[in-house]
Amino acid sequence: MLLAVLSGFLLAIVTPALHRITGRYIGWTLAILPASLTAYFASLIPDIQANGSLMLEYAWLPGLGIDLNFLVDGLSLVFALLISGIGTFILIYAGSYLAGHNYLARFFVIMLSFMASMLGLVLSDNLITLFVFWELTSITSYLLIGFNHEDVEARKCALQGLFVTAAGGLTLMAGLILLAIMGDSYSLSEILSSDMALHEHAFYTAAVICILAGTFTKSAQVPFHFWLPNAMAAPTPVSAFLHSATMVKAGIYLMARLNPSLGEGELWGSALMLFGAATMVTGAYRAFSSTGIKNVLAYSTIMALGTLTMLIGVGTELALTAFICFLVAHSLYKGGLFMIAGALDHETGTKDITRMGGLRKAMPVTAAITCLAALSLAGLPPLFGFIAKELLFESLLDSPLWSAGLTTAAVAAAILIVGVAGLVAIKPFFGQVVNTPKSPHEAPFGMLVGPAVLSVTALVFGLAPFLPEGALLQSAAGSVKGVPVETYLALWHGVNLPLILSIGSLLLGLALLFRWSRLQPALYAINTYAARFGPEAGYFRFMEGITIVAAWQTRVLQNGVLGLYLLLLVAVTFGLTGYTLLSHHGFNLTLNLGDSHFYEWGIALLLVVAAIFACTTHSRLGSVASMGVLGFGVALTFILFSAPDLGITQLLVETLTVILLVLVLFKLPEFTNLSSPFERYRDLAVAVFAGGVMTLLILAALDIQYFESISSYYIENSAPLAYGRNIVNVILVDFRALDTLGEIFVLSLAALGVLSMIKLRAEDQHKL
Amino acid sequence: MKSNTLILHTAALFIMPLQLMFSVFLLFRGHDEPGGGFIGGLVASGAFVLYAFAFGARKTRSILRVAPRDLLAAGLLFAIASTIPAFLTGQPMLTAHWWELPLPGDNYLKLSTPLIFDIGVYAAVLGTIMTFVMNLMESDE
Amino acid sequence: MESLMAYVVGILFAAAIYMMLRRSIVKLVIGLILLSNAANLLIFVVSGMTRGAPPLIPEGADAPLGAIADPLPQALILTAIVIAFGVLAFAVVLIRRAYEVVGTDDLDQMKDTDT
Amino acid sequence: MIGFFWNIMLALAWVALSGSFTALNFMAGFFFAYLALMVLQRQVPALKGYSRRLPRMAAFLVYFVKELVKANFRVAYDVATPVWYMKPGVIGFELAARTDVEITFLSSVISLTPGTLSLDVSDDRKVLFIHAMFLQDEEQLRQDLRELETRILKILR
Amino acid sequence: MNPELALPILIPLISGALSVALWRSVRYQRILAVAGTVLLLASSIWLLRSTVAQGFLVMEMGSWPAPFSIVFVSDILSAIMVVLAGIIGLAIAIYSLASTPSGHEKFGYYPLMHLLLAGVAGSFLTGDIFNLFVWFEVMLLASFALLTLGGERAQMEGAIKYVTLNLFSSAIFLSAVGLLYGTIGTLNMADIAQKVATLEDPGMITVISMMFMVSFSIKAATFPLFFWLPASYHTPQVAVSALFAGLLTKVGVYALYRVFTLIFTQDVEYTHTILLWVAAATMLTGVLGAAAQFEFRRILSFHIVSQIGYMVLGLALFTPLALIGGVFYIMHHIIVKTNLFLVSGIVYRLLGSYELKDLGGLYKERPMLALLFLIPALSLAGIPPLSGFFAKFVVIRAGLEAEAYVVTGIGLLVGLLTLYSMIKIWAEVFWKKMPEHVEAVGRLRNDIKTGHKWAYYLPVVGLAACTLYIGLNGQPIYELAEMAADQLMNPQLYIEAVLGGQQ
Amino acid sequence: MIEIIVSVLLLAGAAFMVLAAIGILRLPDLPTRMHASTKAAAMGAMFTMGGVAFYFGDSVVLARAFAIVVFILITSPIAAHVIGRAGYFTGTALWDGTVKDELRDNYDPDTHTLGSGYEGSPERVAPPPGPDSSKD
Amino acid sequence: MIPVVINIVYFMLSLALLFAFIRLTRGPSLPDRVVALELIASIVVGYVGVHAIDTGVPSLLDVAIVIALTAFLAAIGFARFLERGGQKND
Ligand code: NA
Ligand code: NA
Repeated sequence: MLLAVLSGFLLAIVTPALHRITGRYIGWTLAILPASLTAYFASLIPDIQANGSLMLEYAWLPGLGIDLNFLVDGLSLVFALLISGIGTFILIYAGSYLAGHNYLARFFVIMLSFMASMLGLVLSDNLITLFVFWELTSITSYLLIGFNHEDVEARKCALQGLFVTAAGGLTLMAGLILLAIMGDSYSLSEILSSDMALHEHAFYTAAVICILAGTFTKSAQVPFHFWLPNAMAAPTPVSAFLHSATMVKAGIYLMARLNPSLGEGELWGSALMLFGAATMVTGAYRAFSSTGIKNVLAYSTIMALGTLTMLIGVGTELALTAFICFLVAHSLYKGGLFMIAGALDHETGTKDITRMGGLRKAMPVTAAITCLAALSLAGLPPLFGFIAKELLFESLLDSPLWSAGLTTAAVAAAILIVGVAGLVAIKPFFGQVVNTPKSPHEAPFGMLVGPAVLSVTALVFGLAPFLPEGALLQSAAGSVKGVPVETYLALWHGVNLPLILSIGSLLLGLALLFRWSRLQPALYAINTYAARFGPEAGYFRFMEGITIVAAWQTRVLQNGVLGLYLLLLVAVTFGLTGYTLLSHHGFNLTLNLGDSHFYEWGIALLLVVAAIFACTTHSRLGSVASMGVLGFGVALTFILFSAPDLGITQLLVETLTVILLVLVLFKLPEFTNLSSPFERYRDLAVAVFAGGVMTLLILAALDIQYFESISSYYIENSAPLAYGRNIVNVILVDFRALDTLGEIFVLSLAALGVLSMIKLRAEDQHKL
Repeated sequence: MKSNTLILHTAALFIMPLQLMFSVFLLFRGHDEPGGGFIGGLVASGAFVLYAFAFGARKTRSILRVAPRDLLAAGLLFAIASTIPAFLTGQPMLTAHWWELPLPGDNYLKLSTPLIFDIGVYAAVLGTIMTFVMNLMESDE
Repeated sequence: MESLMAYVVGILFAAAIYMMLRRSIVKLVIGLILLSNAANLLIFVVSGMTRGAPPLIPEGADAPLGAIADPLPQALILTAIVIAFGVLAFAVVLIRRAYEVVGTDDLDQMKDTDT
Repeated sequence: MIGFFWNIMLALAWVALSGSFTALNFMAGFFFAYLALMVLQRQVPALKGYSRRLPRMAAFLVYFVKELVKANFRVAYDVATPVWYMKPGVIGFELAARTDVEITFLSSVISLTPGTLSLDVSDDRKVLFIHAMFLQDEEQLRQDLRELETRILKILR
Repeated sequence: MNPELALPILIPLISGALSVALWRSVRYQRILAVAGTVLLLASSIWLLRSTVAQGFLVMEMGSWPAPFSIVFVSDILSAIMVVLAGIIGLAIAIYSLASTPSGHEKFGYYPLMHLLLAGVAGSFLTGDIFNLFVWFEVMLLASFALLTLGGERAQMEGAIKYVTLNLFSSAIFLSAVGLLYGTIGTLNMADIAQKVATLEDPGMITVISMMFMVSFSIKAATFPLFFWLPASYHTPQVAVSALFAGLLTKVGVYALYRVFTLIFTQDVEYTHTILLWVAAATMLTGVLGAAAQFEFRRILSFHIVSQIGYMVLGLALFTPLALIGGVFYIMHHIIVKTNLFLVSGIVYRLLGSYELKDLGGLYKERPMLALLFLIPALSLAGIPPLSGFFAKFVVIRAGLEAEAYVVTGIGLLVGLLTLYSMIKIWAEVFWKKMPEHVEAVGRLRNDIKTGHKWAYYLPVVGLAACTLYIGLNGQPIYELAEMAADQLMNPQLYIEAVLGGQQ
Repeated sequence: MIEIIVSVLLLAGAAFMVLAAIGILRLPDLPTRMHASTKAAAMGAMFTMGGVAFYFGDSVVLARAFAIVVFILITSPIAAHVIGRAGYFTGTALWDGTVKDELRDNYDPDTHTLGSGYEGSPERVAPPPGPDSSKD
Repeated sequence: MIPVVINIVYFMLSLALLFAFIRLTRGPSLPDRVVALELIASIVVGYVGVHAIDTGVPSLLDVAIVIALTAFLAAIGFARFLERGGQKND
């Protein structure tokens, strides 16, 4: 199983090499993998029928509770089969569609990676592993949407898709972690099988919101749906595979997967129903009002995704059965339709259905397959789509909550979708022949085999619903419900309310279709108006907002003015320290006059006036000389308080400092007063505050001597053990010689820096 | 303005060796009395700075013989070398080793790794400051 | 004396910071010198100031005769002084080169690299 | 000769500084002094025969200290009293001293003596320009300076 | 005696000093650059192995007993950090062979590089608070010199800010050490920790801890103290940027980790809450800063700031899991960020600019380079299964467990914005068509000389491999982080290891 | 006795220092200030060191005190010379009461040459100090 | 007697220090400041000497030696600044 999941990645790695060997047969060659995977997954069906589920365990990151365990049950197997099955045809199709393309190998690398990720996603038992694959699908999707990357629009669309799904992905991560904390495990099977009442947990609401944010973005639910039509910038095989059949269903998968655990809370069901219904209607409406064939299909996908979400939300046995059927039906017809759309594009050179017509003569096989798929889309017998739609109506009528509203919405969507199906199947192929940019021929075999097989499968499933039902659908529905489910799939249920609704919607849909051309301007106007206030506008406003906030923040914070940086730094340093001193220790302003000699006062005074003079003088060298005086003052302090070594060092360093300053200064301009009086007073206030805090700190520290200094050790052992009588020097070269070692390296580094700064001039350099 | 040389030149020739000698004195005495490698190195730099002020950077380079940078490197290597004996005997880094070399009479020359270390410090400090000063001066000339 | 020096050190810090906040690079350097002096004195002050008892052991003795000043902070300060000197030398040359390259000593003119 | 002289002097200084008056220490001092001079060897002009000048040197020292104290009091008086008694000015003093060492030594001693300050030597080294504080009697000053120069040259030549 | 404890500083110190001695021979310096860093890496791995085996290694310098000597202490965290320094050092050394302008090589590039590594390794290994200051300074001065090497205008302007703000930080650090010594009377960190732990009223210690926090936070470039970083990191030649990006701020982070787990744990409620908000603000301001940039290295520089926030977050949450996350994050980030800078250098070499508007077309022309960018870029953005994901994941989980929702939420948002930035670079540099004026100049034809190609690509490939390895086989890394965090949560172990018999 | 000598020497030393300081504060121009400061300070240091030497009465201290005095005597005139001439040549204003300035006439600020006024004359202007001319 | 004298001397030296510093601040030209700085160095020598007596620590004299040997370098540096065209009022 691990191999099954990873094989896609492995194959991806060798694809470029393979491409060189197989040339134009690369699509067919690569398709062997998903084909065999399909067979492999199909071979698991008996096992699932017998045991309900199957667990295959592989270790990965046990420390974090992350493993590569794979959970195979009805639900995951349905998805796995869809992925590998449709994947097989997509690869074949892409081999033809992109034949001769410069980056065909790169395309297949990403495609295979995507397929593997998708398999990993639906098969993972571990929440985190699932998330890993989830994100991989987002990234591969990004790379595929932007496949025509030299086109600005493609890049923008790719970014939009990625940004929306990644945003959702991050909340999903939080949600999954919360779920894991609630369920005390990262293992789906453990969480699903535990009898903990998750909906009573404090994290429940947060977890549901986070997870749904993730699934809604991925599965293009309103209000996050806008990225999906834009994702049609991708080559058609990608749209067919990722953006209709598989990736967008990842969110659906996850909702279905978690339904048994999270479905008990009220929030879950109502959120899914509400957003699902809204998505369904919006998708259907937008599909009907679009002109680009891929947009039509994309919006109808959104409609389907909404429907699926809504069905999970309804959550009855019937609804979940409908869910599974609709899922399978949709994948079969939508994958096929997309491939057709690509073929049309490929042959005619346009995507706009208003610019096609009468193609049935040039492309008869294509036309036939399209009709078959469109019938399924419209939910007409004898295709599997019909069964799904009947179940949909039935389950909504049966819904414990908001039955009427949901049914009305579903019927409205169904009406529009009939129109959409007509648009797709009738508009291009029938009626007058319209001149297209390319003169159309029948699409190559590689591009037709997929749609054909998928449509025929839909037909077979429609005629013999017990085939998929017995094999998988029942157990899949059980997986979603959390308990075994009894299903009764049939093409003919007798005349009942769902059938009446179906017929009604069919008729109304046909009526709409025939008025489509006349409705188009009005629809267009509505869409344009909605675009200004819709969620997509929100997305653009958000992105713009980030840029504006970022620029503003950078202007304010990273303003380039060193003085302001320092000001903030000083304010933070001493504000924080001062506040902590106040709150954690308190302070007292003591000044003990008695313990100082008058001449020590004199030196203190000298230090102070030298410092102040250095700051206030307008003469640079006066300032430097004053620093010299300060140095003498500091040295005197050292000397008077028993630190001769320090005194000497200070004196020498002071002298050398003055020399260095003087050496440098005459290349520099004289002091000028650059700052305004306000700035000076502001800086003065901050500086005085900082100095005050320092004084308070020192005074506080002077009162405290928690422990004796460790120095007595040095004093005692300096002569007997280290053979030196100048204890300071012994510390420097023996007790703490490492400090000194570091220090001479500091000096050397300063020297090297100075050397290069002076000797290596930018203008002399050999530039790259 | 006019730059005089005579008096400063001559004085520098007398004062500089005095300072140099004093710096060596401070270096060797540092373990027992105020002084040591740093202070010694700083005084020695003072000596060469004086020389450089009197005679210019080029002549100072010629009496230094080695580039200040090489002096620096030598100092660093010296200081590091003083850690080697400890390594050879399997002791922690910078463990001091003392040797007494007998000299004529009743005298011993006390040699130790801390002394070697301090010599390294001396050379490194001298090298550093000469690098500063020489380069700054040369960039003016 | 320590409490007196606490005020002195505070004033030195204030002076240092005030100078560093000026726009002229030369004043910045003066500020840096003041800052390192202030920090060194701070260590000296908070670890206790002792009069007339340098940490030296008389010749022939194994230990000082009476109480002596704490040698450890002195060693630390010595290290800090020398480091500060190296840093300062670097900083001084840096501002000189910056002035040569940029052509002004006004720090507010040196903000091309940020935005 | 002057090299050797300095070498000995430096070695003695070493001994004095270290306070350890042993032969070994002297040798060490000699050695280090030698090293110190080694760096300078190319720059130091050779001088010879310093030994016979020692008595003169002692005499000079006495003379110098006397002048020093005398002049100091003169300056001190003027500084301490409110009214300026001084008549400062710059004079050119024609040098008899020729060599670098002579001129430098003379100018230093002049500078050390209160009331006179060597400013510079003319480019042809014939004249030493001196800032004097008390030019009430310039001739007397020139004579004093001449005597000082003579005494110095006697030591150095 | 464990010589491996001293080798990580001795090797670069010796290499540095020898490189100065070999000033005139760039050839020998180049050989030494690689040899020295290879040895450094080897010794650091040796150190890590010994440390894992023994828990702690302690060396009392000069054989004087702790706390009187300076001790070098290696716990898992320090050993990990040293290994990372070794890895980055080697990568940079190799890369430098190709990328360093010859003028820089002649004026001390290699010695500076070695000594920077010495400073970094010393900072990681020392167990003495003042000695830490010294190594900080070694590192700082080396970085000053590297930053100004070349002397371009931008370098000078950036360096003035970098130098000033870092010197201020040093002064605060030094003052804090002084105050700590004045009150506790010792410099050995274990000794300080042990003594602080016995205090009944440690209010003053908390006050002092604020100074350490500020000082280290400046080095670590957290909000609101990070200005020096974006002002300067994009100015030197790229290998230097990469070296800085990988190691310098992490030394600050390491220091924060060290003192705020070992010493200043007396008022976690106060200190670590401050750190928490610092972390949040750092993440956010950093990433927003990046969003406003359109220059390759500036974007990366701001992201350093942002990522530092995550690392500090790990410390601030102060739970075992959070520390694991933090340590994991540090490891991941050092490798990834260095690599991104190295990639930017190759891009610069190929197209002659760091400005996004002047770049483009590299996905078409250099697909392998594109992949080599994508790996660290996506890892930085926390995309699984790369190293950054696990790092972020652990931190986020720790945040949620600690119920720090706002900060965790910010962490997630920042992840998204990081992705946005990386994608911005990707789209502009790789996907976008090469701008016409660039094509006209024919920069790409000015390709990397074949002789140098390996030196450019080897480090990038190696670091990308590390990223992939950590992502795909994170267990050993996780275990290391777990051991490190375990030690950090139990300072008593550290104290006993250092002070041993004197307890 | 020693105490008295020490006290006198110290006080004298300090007095010279104060004198130097008053001088430098009061005197009207740079050269006159230097007259006060350089010499008086050197004297002050000499007396103080004399006091120190007497106080400790130790050969080592004596040697050091002597060394200090010698070093000051060597270095301070050099500093004075260098600063004095630098001050003069950069045009520091002389006191109004200055009676003459023979240097100004001989200095050419354009070529920076300092003549002697005896350029045409034979080598020596001043008589050489022959053995006979000495009076002592 | 000596302690009293020492205190008087301290007082006088402090006074001298003060005067010298006033000159340093007043200038007006750079050489004036340098001369003041030189004087301060000499006063420090005096301080050191007196303090050595005050505390009985002759080792302090080493500080004075260093000042005597090196303090004048600053003056030479300043002079060089002026020689190379630095402004005396700067
Ligand atoms: Na205290
Ligand atoms: Na970084």
